[in-house]
Amino acid sequence: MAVLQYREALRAAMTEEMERDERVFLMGEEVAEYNGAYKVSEGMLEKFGPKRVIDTPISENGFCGLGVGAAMNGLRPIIEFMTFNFSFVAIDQIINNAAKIRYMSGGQFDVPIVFRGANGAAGQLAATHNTSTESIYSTIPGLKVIAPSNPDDAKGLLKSAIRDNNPVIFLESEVMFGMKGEVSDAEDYIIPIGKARIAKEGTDVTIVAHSKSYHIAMRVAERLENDGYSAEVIDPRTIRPLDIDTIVDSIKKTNRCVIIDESNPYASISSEITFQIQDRAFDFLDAPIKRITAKDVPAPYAKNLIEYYMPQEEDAYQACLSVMYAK
Amino acid sequence: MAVLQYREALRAAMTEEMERDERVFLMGEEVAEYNGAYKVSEGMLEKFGPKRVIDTPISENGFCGLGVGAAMNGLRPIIEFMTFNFSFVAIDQIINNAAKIRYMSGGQFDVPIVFRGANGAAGQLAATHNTSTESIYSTIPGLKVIAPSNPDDAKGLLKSAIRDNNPVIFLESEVMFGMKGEVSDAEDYIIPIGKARIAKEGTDVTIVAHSKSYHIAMRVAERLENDGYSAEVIDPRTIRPLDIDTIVDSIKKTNRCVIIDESNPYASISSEITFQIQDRAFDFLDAPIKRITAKDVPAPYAKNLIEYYMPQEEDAYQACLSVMYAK
Amino acid sequence: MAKQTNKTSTRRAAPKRKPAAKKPAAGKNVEQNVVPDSLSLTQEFDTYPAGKYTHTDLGLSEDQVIAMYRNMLLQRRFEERAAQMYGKQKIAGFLHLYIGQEAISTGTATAMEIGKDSLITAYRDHGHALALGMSANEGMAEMFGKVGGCSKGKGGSMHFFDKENRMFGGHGIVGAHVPVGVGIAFGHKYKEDDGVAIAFYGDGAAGQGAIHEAANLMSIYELPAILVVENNQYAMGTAVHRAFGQVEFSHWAASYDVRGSVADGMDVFSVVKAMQDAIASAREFKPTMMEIRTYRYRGHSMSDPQKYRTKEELDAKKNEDPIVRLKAYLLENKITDEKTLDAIDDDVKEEVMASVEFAENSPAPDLDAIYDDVYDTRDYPYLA
Amino acid sequence: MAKQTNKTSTRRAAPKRKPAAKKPAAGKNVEQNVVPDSLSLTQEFDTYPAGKYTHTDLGLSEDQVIAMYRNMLLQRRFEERAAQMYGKQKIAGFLHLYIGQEAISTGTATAMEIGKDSLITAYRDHGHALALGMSANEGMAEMFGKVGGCSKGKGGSMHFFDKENRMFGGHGIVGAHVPVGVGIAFGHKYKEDDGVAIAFYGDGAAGQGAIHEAANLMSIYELPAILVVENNQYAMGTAVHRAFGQVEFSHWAASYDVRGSVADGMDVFSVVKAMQDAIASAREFKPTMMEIRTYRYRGHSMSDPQKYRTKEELDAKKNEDPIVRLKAYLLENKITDEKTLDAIDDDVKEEVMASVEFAENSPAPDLDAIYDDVYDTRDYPYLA
Ligand SMILES: Cc1ncc(C[n+]2csc(CCOP(=O)(O)OP(=O)(O)O)c2C)c(N)n1
Ligand SMILES: Cc1ncc(C[n+]2csc(CCOP(=O)(O)OP(=O)(O)O)c2C)c(N)n1
Ligand SMILES: [Mg+2]
Ligand SMILES: [Mg+2]
Repeated sequence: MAVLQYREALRAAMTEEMERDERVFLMGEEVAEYNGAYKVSEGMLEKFGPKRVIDTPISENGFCGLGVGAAMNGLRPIIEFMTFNFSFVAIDQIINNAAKIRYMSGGQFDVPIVFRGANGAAGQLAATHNTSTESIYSTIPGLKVIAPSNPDDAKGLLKSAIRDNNPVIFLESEVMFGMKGEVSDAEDYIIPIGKARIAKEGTDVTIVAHSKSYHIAMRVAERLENDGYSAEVIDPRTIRPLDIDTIVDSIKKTNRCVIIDESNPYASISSEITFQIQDRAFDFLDAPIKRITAKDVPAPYAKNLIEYYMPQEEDAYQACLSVMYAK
Repeated sequence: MAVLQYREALRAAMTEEMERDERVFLMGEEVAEYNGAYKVSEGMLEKFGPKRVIDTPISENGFCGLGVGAAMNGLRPIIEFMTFNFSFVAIDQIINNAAKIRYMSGGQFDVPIVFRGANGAAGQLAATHNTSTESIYSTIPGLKVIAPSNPDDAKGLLKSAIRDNNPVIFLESEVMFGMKGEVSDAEDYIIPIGKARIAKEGTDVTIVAHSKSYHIAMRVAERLENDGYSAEVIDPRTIRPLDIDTIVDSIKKTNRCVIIDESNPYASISSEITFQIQDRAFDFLDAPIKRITAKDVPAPYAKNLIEYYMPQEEDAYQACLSVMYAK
Repeated sequence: MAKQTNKTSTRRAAPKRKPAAKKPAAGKNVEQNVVPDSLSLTQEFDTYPAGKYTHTDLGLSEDQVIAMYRNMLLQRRFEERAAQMYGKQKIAGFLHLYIGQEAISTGTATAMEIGKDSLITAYRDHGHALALGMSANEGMAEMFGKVGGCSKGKGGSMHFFDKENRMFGGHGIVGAHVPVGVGIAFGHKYKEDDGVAIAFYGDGAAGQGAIHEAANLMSIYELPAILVVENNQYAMGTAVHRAFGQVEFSHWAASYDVRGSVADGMDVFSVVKAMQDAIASAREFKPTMMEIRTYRYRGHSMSDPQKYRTKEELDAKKNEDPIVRLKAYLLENKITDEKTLDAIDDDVKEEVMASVEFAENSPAPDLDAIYDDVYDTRDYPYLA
Repeated sequence: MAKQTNKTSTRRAAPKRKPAAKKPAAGKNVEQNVVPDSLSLTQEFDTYPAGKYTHTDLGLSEDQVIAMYRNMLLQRRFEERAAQMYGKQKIAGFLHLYIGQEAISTGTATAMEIGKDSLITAYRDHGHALALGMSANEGMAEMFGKVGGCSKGKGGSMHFFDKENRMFGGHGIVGAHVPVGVGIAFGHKYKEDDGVAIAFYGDGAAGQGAIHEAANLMSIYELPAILVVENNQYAMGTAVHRAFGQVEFSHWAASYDVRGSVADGMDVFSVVKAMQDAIASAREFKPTMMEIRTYRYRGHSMSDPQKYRTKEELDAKKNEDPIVRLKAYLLENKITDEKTLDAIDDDVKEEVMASVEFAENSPAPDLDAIYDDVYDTRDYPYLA
């Protein structure tokens, strides 16, 4: 096991896949000469040259469309959004072209493309630069949506995403880029898309959380452990397709669920997971499913407000106690 | 009570508000000289002149941004999307500007703007022209989202939307434009945003459905009536803010809920309504909440497929029976 | 081709370079930064007037010209029949006819190397598909929503795709396919397969920001791409001069430092020549923005009262019908005779009638097919 | 101003008209449709070289020029202090400094009628806000995330809004505020209040489709708008010639048939003159696309290793410092003396120090304020 930063794991995944397959290339703002706004692609220009690591003008709609066309024409583009906040100017290319061309063409055209970059809040960046986009992208059939919470998953899942013949939205985190973790050094390490990870087994309550929120979940589980409660923590890793079976199996054991997600709550992942759980495990639920999310407001700038905006560990802890009727 | 088409009700609402307030204007593709792609604005150019009924080039991002700027500068724009399928090229203006400028400016700037047009499926138009956008827009704090199911609501709610000081997404329906219905001829007829309508009272099961799906709900309720079951039908009318109190009150009476919505299901309105119901009325639920939605695929062209794609009345009927354990 | 007078400035001395292709020329920006005493732009555009070219000028054989005629006629009859089938409710949704614009598709296909070069267009796509070699059967069956359709009935009229002939669709979001076209060109260059990608869009689409981004990208990456605005004078009911400050679309090329040209879409030879030049240029990685002036004889789609134009205007343009024009050329130049042309007419009619029958007989998709082709569901790693 | 040679075509004979402003000119399209034998474009652009204008040329009093100097210095010192406060973690998030570009904000504000004309810009917004009259206190407190901030601490550095002075923000999505600026101009025209709206954006932003759409809209609607690209040579690490086929941004005006001009952002008088002309033109509903050539002395934001440029380049540009230049002008022309300038310097420093103290002392928002200003929650009908 090597210890890698999250960004290094992403870089390793891209590097391995680009070595493996000539058709894979990386394109985005500042990915080449600047080595990536967040240094994810550091050194890749030097390694692969300007044909395969390509800087763009600030034209997200244009270069996302370019990526779709390149994918239709046999390449396997990795398109980096500096952050997913900027994907909204290009969302039509993702929703109407990337996601639908296979279907509209009766299966004639593959669109193997990965849109990747930082998603979610990253501190005092105010309303336009702190958006969690997973609810929006996962509502679109034709897309896969992945959001790894640690370097190992980041590597194994990004490699899978690049090999996938479907368009994949790959949601990273600015805040986690520097996070270190053990990464398998198995040759050609691949994690299947659509499989949740049971991060911690437990019997009293199930906590479902992806990306940054997963780390809150683990801290909450530890606090509960100290209190004598056994929480099961599930990181879905893939948001769409969702591994609902793993979640439902857990609920059947714990009979309770708390979801932590830093998205704005309305019509979000937490809503969907709740629907699916109650649909499949209604009789197993001993308490309403609770969710701890970002506040349902745009992200504010002030330090105290943006901290308050985020899902609170304490709230998640209390929610777990409450679904266990432990207080 | 006058009998008006849905499109006529919309036109009446716009006309009355434009007569009432000089600052209101209508802008969009083909709204003026062509009289509207779907004839919603027929005659309005003649009535109000080219200063207030304005054709645009095909530049949705541009003219939505223009609308936001005009709203910040004291006007009250109504921006027509020929259909909401085309709003994706402009969604950044809606999500990052219209919805957030009030907040980011600490409340200095109002953004009183209505984005309106046809939403949802309209027959054999294939994948890009049949999108239900309410899940995407309603996840954004700062927006209000309205989707009237009949001419009366269309008129009363559009008038409210135009007077609202917040950005409003107003979702109409191509398929319903020609639908006739009684419309109040009360002077200055206003329906408050955020109030659901109990379309039919009942005691055995609650059906929640907005826009076109509401009409399926009413047919299902009738069938159930014939079977001896009493369904309560709630049309939320406003998707955000959602009148969850009215829905929960109903559930407390019926203990069962079926949601019909033609959106793709994942992370949608039906997910959200389910979360909120189980959160607030967990102990009152006697069966899992069921939903009947569009299939979770892009919209196909072929007649039989697009018919199958839509929420099926029969499925909704069966779902009602099943939550009542009536079969 | 772009001549810039920039009297006191050396600003443009910096050669155009691909991003990331070279190390940054540090210091270069500074000297470019001086504001000159005067600044003007002069640019010439290549024009291809109607009536200027004979088939021999273009290196076309007589058989080729006859085949072109047949192809244009096939498009015309195919769409006339489609309109009829729409009336009979065999076809539904949106149906946008290309009638009047056939010289563009046929002229373009004539200049292309089919199977090597690529094409993408908007929803008014039947003509381009048939010109590239899609069968009438596949096209008609698609509009009937049948499994025998080019897109298995999933796409309909707006979404004719034909991978074999490198027809990349048939797209419904105005302007959005143009960056995709530039991406196809990117693919050609990347794969070094000598292919060229041509993206067609309407005059109305030119209002979309996507066009600006696509044009700039093809310029800086020096892609084998051609952006072609089919200026048929209207976007639905909006006459072009109501929508644009600058209606000389070829002039826009100056904003991207690419070739600009204008062809006459009523004369198929003008289109062929313009495309031959643009394709040759694109093969050397010099992209073009081209305007083709044309006219749409029918309404925008099947439900268009067409109050935005007069009958006189329409009639005047019908006098320029590109098919009539080519027919006259064939006869005047004795390339063929009336009898042969009649036979072609019959043949085309028959092909179209047969396509209706094919479409009728082709089965509707199974309901379960609704779930097919949303995703590639083969187990990954998908790579061969 | 746009001279088009269009030898055999009468295509441009159709006057530019506002959409829907007149009845459609039926039949007009037809005659415009002929492809000419040759087609070229010649357009001249107004240039405003550095060193060409004195304050008296521009109608500025000596006091005004001294006030301009003070304002530029205030911006400089305010940002130097902000950078320091960032280091002390009093300010967080993104902090983009305007240092080196102050002549643009001050020159523009000098030419505007503050309170009547409007301005909108991107995230590099401190300079424009201070030039329009926002107090250092409100600016600094905003960056500290305090209730005394211009946006009550909700916006931070990127979102300086000041309704009173018609500063429409401070926007973070590159390019997206430019159509908003055109909409502000639309509002001015609609209300007939004689106001003009100026939208600033960076060279990098010019790559966004939003710019294309905004420019075309302001052209066809004949809006009192000015689009200004502050070309500081870089978008983060991307030198401008790496991102654009056509780096003469004023030339882009030809694609929209609007006025194009170029000013020198290192000379405040060049900016004043360019803006005076553009504003006068805009008041007559003739919009302008302007380039102002400038340079950013600091990194893009606080975490920028700046490997994309050399120290020599930076030093060379620092020799052109617009504040140093104006200071020299003031002394050479004996408008003021060293002593007065020193006093101004002290005064500015004090104002900035006071703003830090103000920001420190201003309270953080209540946590409940997180829910304020998401919606106008007053009961509707909201109308007065
Ligand atoms: C983004 C978007 N906006 C609006 C529409 C609706 N629409 C379909 S075709 C059309 C007119 C396009 O005109 P043009 O580009 O000139 O092409 P033509 O129909 O003349 O071939 C419009 C407005 C759309 N499909 N997509
Ligand atoms: C749509 C979008 N894409 C990318 C970014 C990230 N970003 C912020 S500033 C910037 C560079 C902009 O450069 P320029 O327009 O020249 O302005 P300058 O910073 O030089 O003032 C980029 C890429 C963004 N904020 N928005
Ligand atoms: Mg057209
Ligand atoms: Mg810049």
